[in-house]
Amino acid sequence: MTRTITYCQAINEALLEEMRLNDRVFVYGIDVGDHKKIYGSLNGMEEFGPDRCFSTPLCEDTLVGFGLGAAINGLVPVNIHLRMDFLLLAMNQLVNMVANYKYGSGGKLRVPLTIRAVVGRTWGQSYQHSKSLHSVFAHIPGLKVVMPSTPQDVKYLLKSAIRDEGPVLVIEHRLLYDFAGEVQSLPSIPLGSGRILRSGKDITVIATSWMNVEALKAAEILETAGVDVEIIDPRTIYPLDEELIIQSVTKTRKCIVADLDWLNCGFSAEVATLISEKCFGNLDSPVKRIGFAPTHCPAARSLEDIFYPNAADIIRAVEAKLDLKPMDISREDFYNHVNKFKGPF
Amino acid sequence: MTRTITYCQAINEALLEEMRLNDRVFVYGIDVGDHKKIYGSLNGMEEFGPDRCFSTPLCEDTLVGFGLGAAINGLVPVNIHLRMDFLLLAMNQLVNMVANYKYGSGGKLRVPLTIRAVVGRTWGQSYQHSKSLHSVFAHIPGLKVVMPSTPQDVKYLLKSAIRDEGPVLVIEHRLLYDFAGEVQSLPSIPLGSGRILRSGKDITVIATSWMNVEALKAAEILETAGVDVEIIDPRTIYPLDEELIIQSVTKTRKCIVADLDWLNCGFSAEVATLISEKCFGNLDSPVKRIGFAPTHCPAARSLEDIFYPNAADIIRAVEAKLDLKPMDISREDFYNHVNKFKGPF
Amino acid sequence: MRNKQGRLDLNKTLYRKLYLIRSAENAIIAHYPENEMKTPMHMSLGSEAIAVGVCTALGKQGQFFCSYRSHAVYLANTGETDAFFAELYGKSTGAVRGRGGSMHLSSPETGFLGSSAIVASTLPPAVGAAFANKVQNNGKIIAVFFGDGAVDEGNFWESLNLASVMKLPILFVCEDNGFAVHTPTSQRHGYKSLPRIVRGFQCAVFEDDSTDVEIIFNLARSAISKMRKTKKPSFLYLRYYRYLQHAGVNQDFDAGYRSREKYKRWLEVDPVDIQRKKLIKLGKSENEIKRLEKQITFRVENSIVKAKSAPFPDQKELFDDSEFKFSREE
Amino acid sequence: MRNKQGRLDLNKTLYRKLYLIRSAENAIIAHYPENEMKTPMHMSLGSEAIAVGVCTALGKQGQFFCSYRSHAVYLANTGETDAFFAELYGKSTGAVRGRGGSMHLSSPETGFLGSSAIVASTLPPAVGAAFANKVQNNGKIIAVFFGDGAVDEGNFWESLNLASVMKLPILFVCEDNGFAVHTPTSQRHGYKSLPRIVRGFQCAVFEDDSTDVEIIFNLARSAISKMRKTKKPSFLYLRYYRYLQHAGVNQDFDAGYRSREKYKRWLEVDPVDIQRKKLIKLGKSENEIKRLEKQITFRVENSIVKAKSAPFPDQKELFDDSEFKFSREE
Ligand SMILES: Cc1ncc(C[n+]2csc(CCOP(=O)(O)OP(=O)(O)O)c2C)c(N)n1
Ligand SMILES: Cc1ncc(C[n+]2csc(CCOP(=O)(O)OP(=O)(O)O)c2C)c(N)n1
Ligand SMILES: [Mg+2]
Ligand SMILES: [Mg+2]
Repeated sequence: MTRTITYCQAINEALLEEMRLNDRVFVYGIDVGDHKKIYGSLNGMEEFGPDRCFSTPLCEDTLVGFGLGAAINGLVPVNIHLRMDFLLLAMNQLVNMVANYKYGSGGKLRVPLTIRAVVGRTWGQSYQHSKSLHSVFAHIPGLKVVMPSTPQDVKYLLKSAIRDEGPVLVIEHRLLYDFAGEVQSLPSIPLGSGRILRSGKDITVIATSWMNVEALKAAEILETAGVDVEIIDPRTIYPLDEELIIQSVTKTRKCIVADLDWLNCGFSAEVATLISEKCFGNLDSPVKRIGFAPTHCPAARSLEDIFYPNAADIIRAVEAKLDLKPMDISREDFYNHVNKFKGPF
Repeated sequence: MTRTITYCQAINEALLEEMRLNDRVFVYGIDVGDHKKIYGSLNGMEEFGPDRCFSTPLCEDTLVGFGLGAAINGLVPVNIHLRMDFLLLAMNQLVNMVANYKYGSGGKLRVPLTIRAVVGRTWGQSYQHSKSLHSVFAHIPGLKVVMPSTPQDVKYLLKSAIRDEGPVLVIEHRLLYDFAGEVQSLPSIPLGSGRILRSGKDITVIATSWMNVEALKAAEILETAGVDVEIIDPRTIYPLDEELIIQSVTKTRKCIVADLDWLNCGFSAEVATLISEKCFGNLDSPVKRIGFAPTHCPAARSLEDIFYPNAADIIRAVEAKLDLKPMDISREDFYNHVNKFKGPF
Repeated sequence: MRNKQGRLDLNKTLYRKLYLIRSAENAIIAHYPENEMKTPMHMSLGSEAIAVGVCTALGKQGQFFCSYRSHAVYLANTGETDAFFAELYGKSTGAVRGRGGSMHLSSPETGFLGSSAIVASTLPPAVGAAFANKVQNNGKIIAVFFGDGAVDEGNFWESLNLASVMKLPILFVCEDNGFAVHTPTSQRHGYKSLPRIVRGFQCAVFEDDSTDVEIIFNLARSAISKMRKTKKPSFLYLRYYRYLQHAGVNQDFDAGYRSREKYKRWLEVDPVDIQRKKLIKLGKSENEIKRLEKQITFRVENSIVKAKSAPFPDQKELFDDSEFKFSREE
Repeated sequence: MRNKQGRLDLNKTLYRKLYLIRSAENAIIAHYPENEMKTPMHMSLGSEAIAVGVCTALGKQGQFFCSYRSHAVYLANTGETDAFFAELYGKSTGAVRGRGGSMHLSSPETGFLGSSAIVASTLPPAVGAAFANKVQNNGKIIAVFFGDGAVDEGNFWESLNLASVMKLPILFVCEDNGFAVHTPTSQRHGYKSLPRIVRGFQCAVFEDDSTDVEIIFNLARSAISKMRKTKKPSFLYLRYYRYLQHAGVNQDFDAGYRSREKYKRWLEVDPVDIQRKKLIKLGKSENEIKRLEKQITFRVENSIVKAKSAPFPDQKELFDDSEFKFSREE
């Protein structure tokens, strides 16, 4: 059965379904129990009572550690953070404790802890509300990292995260919340499986999270110039579906990584290294990386527009790789950050 | 003038010299003021009185933020952490605050904050006392990251860090503390300049921190097989001396990155990406990466020995790249972790 | 004791600041729906007496830190609205050149050392800045403003402890509005009385729930003189009522998490209103006050006009002050 | 009230555990200089009555967390020494298969849920584990042991607050030895009395500086029954004297940061000694006690022999339980 629902509804469905299936699943965190229901993603939680969906004090590190303790003692916690940047307060519990707790118990304890964190540009959030950090978490053994870009993916990857025996970070993009898409009923989408978002033969674009929206737009425009772009959404940052990437680039011989993060020592470097190694001798040009500008995220729109990578950047990079003259994109209808989102958050 | 001193003495000299030159410099942190004097690196601090070298409560995040506040208000703080892993408690202040405070003040405030953190295998420290994390810090705009491997470098890079107007992390390796080396009087070693530790023509090994000790040993052994290894010590992880790396690999056409960290989304990926791009078409083979095993650091020696990368790994990687048969290294005198270090820390 | 004229002058100064904040925020309420101030807005309405009382008591020897709810402290400290509105509009003439928006105001030259969108995160730097003042023996005093939500965070306890054990010249100003976003203190605090707990620290505690700016001013003065005498930090615990939603410019009494009745009771002692009435009681004429108010309103309107017509930051500024160069990508 | 035989049995049990810990640690002191236990050792000498009193009081309904100073809690909970020593020797037969060493003992099957080398870091999971118990209504009670240094950290205050506001079945056990490494509480705590402060939380506080294990046992029992009645967490604040250096197996009274005199005074009430004397007073014969001690000593020696001869973990185990596969590199 296929239905069209929003990304936010998909999150909501995943939670409701898992919580009905397993009464050990509970949801908690700052602002989790209030009437805003985390942008609506927690609608209908009343069904489960206040022990299974509740607001907490503001204490990120302790909240993540709390999830660890509940997880090893029989429950299945889902801890929500309205901004990825707040997880920087919780790095101690996440990295020093959660990531290795199973290992440190001699394999005797399981840590089925899911952490939902929201990322993404809205408006003028500036440098303390704009980090992605998936590269940082992927660097740490023991943590799985998921970054879904469609309702279908977020629904089933969140379900997989909740069912996983280990800690999983699910990174949701705020602007995707209102995006609608078709959702099929599936048995599951396993963590670690990527997806060909668009098949093409001329060049591969590997995009994360929101960058898939930008990549699709770029591909649509480039198609009018006769360029056939293949877009790969890895969906999980760690573990990574390396085969899918290698196959695509082996076919197209050209690759752009469009990551929603800084480049230096980031996920884009890992993907570029993978491709440089596995497609050695089969590349027409080095892998090109696109990501956050290497600076702090500004509030002003004029700067935000060039801090965040977008479809135009992808188009220009594709043209450069294919030795094409720059198209006229001045009349294209790009995603309009100026008018789509209304504040305050 | 050239003298032979230990890495620990070099740190001590750097601090004493800078504190004599500038009475705004002070040193603080957990255990900083006690009789152990941070493995002796704070000998002689009595000279400056208790306001300029003192122990604090245990509160890493607040201590880093404390340094930020002191720095913007006229002082030059040096904050010490006996283990890098403890900085995971301070990621909030480091990444959400320190890294961007100058930017957020419209450029009006300076943050001359130095953070010294110790990394490295000693014995059986296990998974909570073994992380390096330079890859994580280098990923964050606004932080400079230094990883000196010799007395000469640690002395002058620490001095440069203290004099720098922005935040700098100086990452010291515990096992290097007792290593002696020649130290020349220099005006300075600028942050961002790497060094050719050993010139060679057959292959480039780019090594960080302790991995330079392993790389030198490997080169010495490989020399007996007629292999001439060039070793590059970048010394600063960010900003990176890209030119030096590119020149070397352009010459040798083969490269191994030996990093004291996990590989995934790490510094080794960044270096490999840099080389794959800048030396595109000039490489005989893809860049090979060596680093921590992708798991948690174990306590038992039998596992520690294979968790940490070493000279033998480098030798094997060089042989593979040069299509050589494996040498017999069974009688080589490698750095002996078993007998050199005595605990408890 | 201040003489009559002195008291009148003081109260006039206090009122001017209160009114500046109120009219600046009323202007924000009026213009925010135009969607040109693209920045998450956390309004100060209801709390003005705290920022004004404390900032005025500290005066030029004061240095200030606060949270994302930064308007009142910024305006009480700087008294200016040009760079303020320019920042809200994300313009290059803004207080921090359009980089920060409402949550990240800063004005180091007047002693406002920064605000932050991370709850409790300015407490540690405030303690460090106080240490720098102590070491440099410059007589300056730090005041750090934070909410009842910040008190939940480890940074609060660590900072309180560090300042207490180091005996630093810092004034902790807890602005308790009973909520962190929509969650009441009763659901977040595992204790009945924060002041009682803080009194266990080597730190003098002063508490009040007055909206009378003069009372807060005097309380802050007591706290400061206590601090100078005992060489210990002081802690001001002040209650107020947040008039609007947590973020944004609207009321939200229909959301169900708090009642309009309570709001109405607090509104009866609105800090701007009662200070105005006091001025009249102290002998200021209605006309004089109106003149003052008009001046301020005019200044605010003028700042908005200027902010609207100011240029956005030039794209060349993207990398300014980032301490980060990534040559390959430029 | 326990009858005479009951009291004797209890005290014998308590003594057996105390003696087990003491003799295991004495064996560590004897063997550590051989440099075969390559793990940073944080000894429990002087504190044994706390672990034994609390663990025994909680019994099978107890679940435990502690710090890197983990020997006493591990031994009091598990009563076993084979996996203990094997772990110290880094062997595959160790409690956590040689992965953790002295700072990372764990024995989930007996309720010892973990220790950690990061100060204060087991407090948050302890609170979460208590929540799980409450929700599952299984009658289990968490006890989390931590030092006076852990109290400096934000994790402590956040955890205390969270447990208090959520009314969780958890016993906080603060073992105050006056030092974090070599830094005394006076240089770290911005207050005179921690219990006074904790009393401000919705949490019952019990304090003592006895080294009499029976007293601690009874205190813990009171704390638990209070907890069951009030549905609030309890806080045990207990003082003890650390006999040896912070880490390592030697004394360090010559280092200058604390005096041998104080040590001597505490040694007069050494928990193992006084419990032994009590047993005799209660009617146990010297011979009986000696027999018991001999059994334990023998068991310890035997465990060491087994540990020494056990194999190191096979290198194939490197990736076990890491939840991490990095296929390219394998
Ligand atoms: C570390 C962190 N956690 C969560 C948030 C999200 N958040 C923003 S404001 C706020 C409530 C803070 O309440 P309080 O300190 O009482 O300040 P108030 O808004 O009432 O002035 C929260 C939870 C944040 N900004 N930072
Ligand atoms: C977060 C963190 N900071 C610093 C350290 C280094 N360190 C190890 S033990 C210790 C002292 C802890 O003192 P306390 O909590 O009183 O425990 P005790 O050792 O006295 O049992 C310190 C600072 C650490 N392990 N973790
Ligand atoms: Mg509040
Ligand atoms: Mg202690």
